[in-house]
Amino acid sequence: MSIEKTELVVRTIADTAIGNEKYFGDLDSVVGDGDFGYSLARGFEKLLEGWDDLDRTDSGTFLKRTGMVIASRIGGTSGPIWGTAFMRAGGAAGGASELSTEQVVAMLRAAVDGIKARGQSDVGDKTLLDALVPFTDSLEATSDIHAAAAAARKAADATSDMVAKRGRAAYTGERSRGSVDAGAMAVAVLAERISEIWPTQGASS
Amino acid sequence: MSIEKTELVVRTIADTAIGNEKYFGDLDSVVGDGDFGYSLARGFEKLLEGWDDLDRTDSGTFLKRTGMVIASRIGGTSGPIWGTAFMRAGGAAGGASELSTEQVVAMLRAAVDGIKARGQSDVGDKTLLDALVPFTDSLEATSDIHAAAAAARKAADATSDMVAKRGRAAYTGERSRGSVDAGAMAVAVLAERISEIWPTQGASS
Amino acid sequence: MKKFVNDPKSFVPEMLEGIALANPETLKYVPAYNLIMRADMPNENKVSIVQGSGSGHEPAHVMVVGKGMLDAACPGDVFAAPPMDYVYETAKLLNSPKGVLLLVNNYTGDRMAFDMGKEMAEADGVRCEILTVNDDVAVQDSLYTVGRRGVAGNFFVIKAVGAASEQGADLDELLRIGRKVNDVTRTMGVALTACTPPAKGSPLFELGADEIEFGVGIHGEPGRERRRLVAADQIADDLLDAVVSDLPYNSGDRVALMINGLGGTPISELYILYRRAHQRLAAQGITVGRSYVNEYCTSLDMAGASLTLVRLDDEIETLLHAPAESAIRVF
Amino acid sequence: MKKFVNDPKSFVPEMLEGIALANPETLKYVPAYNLIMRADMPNENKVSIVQGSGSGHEPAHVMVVGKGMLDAACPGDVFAAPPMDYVYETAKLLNSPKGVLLLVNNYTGDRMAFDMGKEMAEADGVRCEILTVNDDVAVQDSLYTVGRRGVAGNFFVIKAVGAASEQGADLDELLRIGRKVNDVTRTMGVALTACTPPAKGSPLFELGADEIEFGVGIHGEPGRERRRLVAADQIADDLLDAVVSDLPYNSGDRVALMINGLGGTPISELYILYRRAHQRLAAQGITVGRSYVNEYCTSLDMAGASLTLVRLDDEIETLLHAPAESAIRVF
Ligand SMILES: Nc1ncnc2c1ncn2[C@@H]1O[C@H](COP(=O)(O)OP(=O)(O)O)[C@@H](O)[C@H]1O
Ligand SMILES: Nc1ncnc2c1ncn2[C@@H]1O[C@H](COP(=O)(O)OP(=O)(O)O)[C@@H](O)[C@H]1O
Ligand SMILES: [Mg+2]
Ligand SMILES: [Mg+2]
Ligand SMILES: [Mg+2]
Ligand SMILES: [Mg+2]
Repeated sequence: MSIEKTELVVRTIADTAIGNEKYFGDLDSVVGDGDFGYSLARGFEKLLEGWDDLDRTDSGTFLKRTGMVIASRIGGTSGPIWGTAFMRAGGAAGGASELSTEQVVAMLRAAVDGIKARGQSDVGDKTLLDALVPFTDSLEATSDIHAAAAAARKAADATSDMVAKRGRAAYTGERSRGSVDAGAMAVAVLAERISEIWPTQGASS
Repeated sequence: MSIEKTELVVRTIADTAIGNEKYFGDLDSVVGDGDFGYSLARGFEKLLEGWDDLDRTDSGTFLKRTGMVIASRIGGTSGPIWGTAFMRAGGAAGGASELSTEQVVAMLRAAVDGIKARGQSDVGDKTLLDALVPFTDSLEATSDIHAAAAAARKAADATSDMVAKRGRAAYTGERSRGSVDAGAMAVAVLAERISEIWPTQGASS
Repeated sequence: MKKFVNDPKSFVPEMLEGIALANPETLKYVPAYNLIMRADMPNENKVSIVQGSGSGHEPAHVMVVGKGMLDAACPGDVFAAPPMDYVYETAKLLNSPKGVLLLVNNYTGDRMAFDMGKEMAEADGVRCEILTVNDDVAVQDSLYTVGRRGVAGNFFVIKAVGAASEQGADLDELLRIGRKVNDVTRTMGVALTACTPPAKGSPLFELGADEIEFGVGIHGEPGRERRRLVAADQIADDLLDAVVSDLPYNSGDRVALMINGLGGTPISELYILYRRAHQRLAAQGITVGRSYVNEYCTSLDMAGASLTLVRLDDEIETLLHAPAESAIRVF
Repeated sequence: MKKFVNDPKSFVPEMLEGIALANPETLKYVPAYNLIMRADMPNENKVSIVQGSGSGHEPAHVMVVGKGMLDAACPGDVFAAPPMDYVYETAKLLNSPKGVLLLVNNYTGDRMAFDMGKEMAEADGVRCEILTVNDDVAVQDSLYTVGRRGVAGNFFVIKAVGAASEQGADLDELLRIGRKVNDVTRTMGVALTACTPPAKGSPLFELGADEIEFGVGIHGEPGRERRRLVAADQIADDLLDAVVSDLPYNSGDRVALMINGLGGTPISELYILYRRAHQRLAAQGITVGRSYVNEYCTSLDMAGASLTLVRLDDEIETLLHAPAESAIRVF
């Protein structure tokens, strides 16, 4: 993955988050407080405002800067969580100019670990981790972004059967069962969008 | 009309006002503030609470006491207006033990004059006067309570075409057209109820 | 109806009992006349200041009984002027050698109750004067009504006469001050939703999802007209224009600006209106000398707001600045 | 959505600008960080007290910035904890040799933002301590959540540490006092209607015409359970029982009792609840030493209320009695 490709992926995430503001917010309003879509959209808008000035030395630096903007500018739970994820992924990328699929998987693992540490959460808590980890596992196993996106979608759908153990939804205990987690579904939607733009830009890193 | 009959008429008015609380209130909420039914019902409830202790020396005294309870216990516009009407009617009755139709008409005229003075209002202002005056006129002309009640009903219905010039509805100017006046309709309903009980209690005074 | 209510008939007395329980040292409650009064009144060196009016406008007026404000309030039922008996008994209980000032919002029912109550109290030797408040510009002067309605601006009249009476002003002086404040005070309101009187149990009127009632009365009386819901700044402008042009207020004037919530509107939204009104007044050369953003005179749970201006001079501003206490407090 | 709002994205900044315009002498507004601060702070002889939290809970917290209360508030968007940047910059701006006390309502987002902001400020040499408020008994303690939520009870923590800091208390002393007040404070809320966040434009959840959400969160989070709408006295009893049994409060205790409106409920109804709660406490041998009936911590336009008890001792009661000022004022 080149710096251009990294840029494109981040840009796609930003555009998709902004485009899905209402959908993500509605998901968060079932057992949450309905601001997830708004927080994400406003944060990524801020990222795009300073887009041209982001340090593009290499993919790692670019992702770290992205994470810092997000962490410092998005409010709610999502700012620290998503910011940490981007910063950790950037850190794992190091100074490499081209990233192999193995490296991308390692970056995703770093992001996951960062989220776990920041959120004191784990797989099974009904959070975005429950889509991000299956996505990463599948990417590692298949090296196929489409398969990975499908795994994320399946896992996100499956959060509907879970009881929330972290985040605002956790306050509702058993009542959180029956609806998907907003963060997990966002990961699935973003993964799908990334998989859609992927082949048209060349299949390999 | 004997003191027993006067008592029965007042009692009928009280029961009917209490029974029509919601209807009268709904009428008042179209261009008023919706409390007319409540005010009337609570006031007549208070009257019934002290019912047995009201001075029954003669019809005049009984009506004056009724008016005083109403004036001092009903809030809103209706307390002073209805209280004044009963007090003036009682005053016009004097100490007579039997009241002729002529005397009843004179009592109603006194009530009307009292309302006009207290409310600085007149026929045509879209108030209860627009039913009470036609009722009185008809009673005078026909000596027939049924005809008088019908006249009151017709006149009350006709207030729908009028623009309010007194009371809370007057603030709305032209917008008060298209709905009947709550006070006028209450007079019509009361007149009808009185006409219904009338024959069963003996047709003459 | 979704309300915290037991029996609608006991709505007012239960509220009054709550006020009394929450303020045991400063207030006294006389259930027979819906009367909330200062525990330290009457005082023979001070004119007693009393207001009646219907209930449903809280904190007006039962919650502004306190030092420097009202000495007593004897409200009627929800949206109904008090019976004259309440006025009469209240005037007697608050009787002071310096007299009793009866503040009346300008509605037919209130005026009749206070006129009759005053006559009866005077017959018993109580010296009373009536001061009528009529600040609502929504009602264009007309031959037909009793004239403009008394709405949120009554707060300023109360504050001014309350402060002056603490300083020893006599009844005539209070009448002068109260009339003067009333004369330079104007209000205009707007409803986003209808209120639901407890006894009725359903909304008093119907407003479409994108309709507002411009010029609504505090009893839910229809206003000047139905309009489409527009942005907050536009609503603030419309309210302000109606008020500014009425007195009129002119460039160079110094004013008090009140944004009053009608009961269902959160204070965050009131500040959105305040911001615009303040900025627009500044652009017209009118200086806001004192600001008021809160609920002062509500219409039960109605979502909406009113905007009030008071033209200040040194005398009025000093009286508005004077200390005061009441049951509606934060700390 | 029937609200006074222009662009939902500017809802919070416009509100903050309104607050600043209405309080030009006492408050300063720093738009870049949604920051409302006392114009006379920082002060090197006083610990600075700061609270963040999401917006939509007004008057909490931006309207309780003032002498004896908060020195600054840096809210996030509606219902969203502030970004860590706001915390960081606010801590730097309020830096005092005596330190900065950061009050945090106990939610994941708020805790993360304040933890990160504190770390960054400390790296710049600002001495900071975090005090977490968690008074909501609706959330049964659990392994899964960050524990009980911080709701209306935060008013008492602010009031106590605000008063103590005016009297010169140092950071450690404020931590002790704040924790002590938090430890004896419990709250339970109930919603009659859902709130409508401006950016969402529709109610956050659906409640049937005869349903209430018992134990609702101030962000509209579902509570313990849906119940049928019952009489006000029954609701007051249920709220009180949940609160009293939690600490528990016992016969012989002296308490502060707060009935807090959630935004859409008029103050008249709050007093109906207050009456019952006061009477029932008295019947249980618990004395109300101080009462609070108003809006303190709202959830936008939600109709509903919460009930808070604070167990008083001489120290706490003296601090609650101390004078304080803020933007939410009547006079
Ligand atoms: N402790 C946590 N660890 C990881 N992810 C979390 C945690 N808490 C919440 N989330 C994720 O964040 C989403 C909600 O984000 P957001 O609406 O910004 O938070 P809030 O409004 O509760 O502060 C949830 O759907 C979940 O996926
Ligand atoms: N000035 C007046 N003179 C005579 N009748 C009046 C006057 N004003 C109002 N009314 C009558 O009173 C009725 C309203 O009574 P009520 O609801 O008690 O008054 P409000 O709520 O306006 O104080 C009207 O329908 C009308 O018939
Ligand atoms: Mg959320
Ligand atoms: Mg009426
Ligand atoms: Mg009325
Ligand atoms: Mg949130």
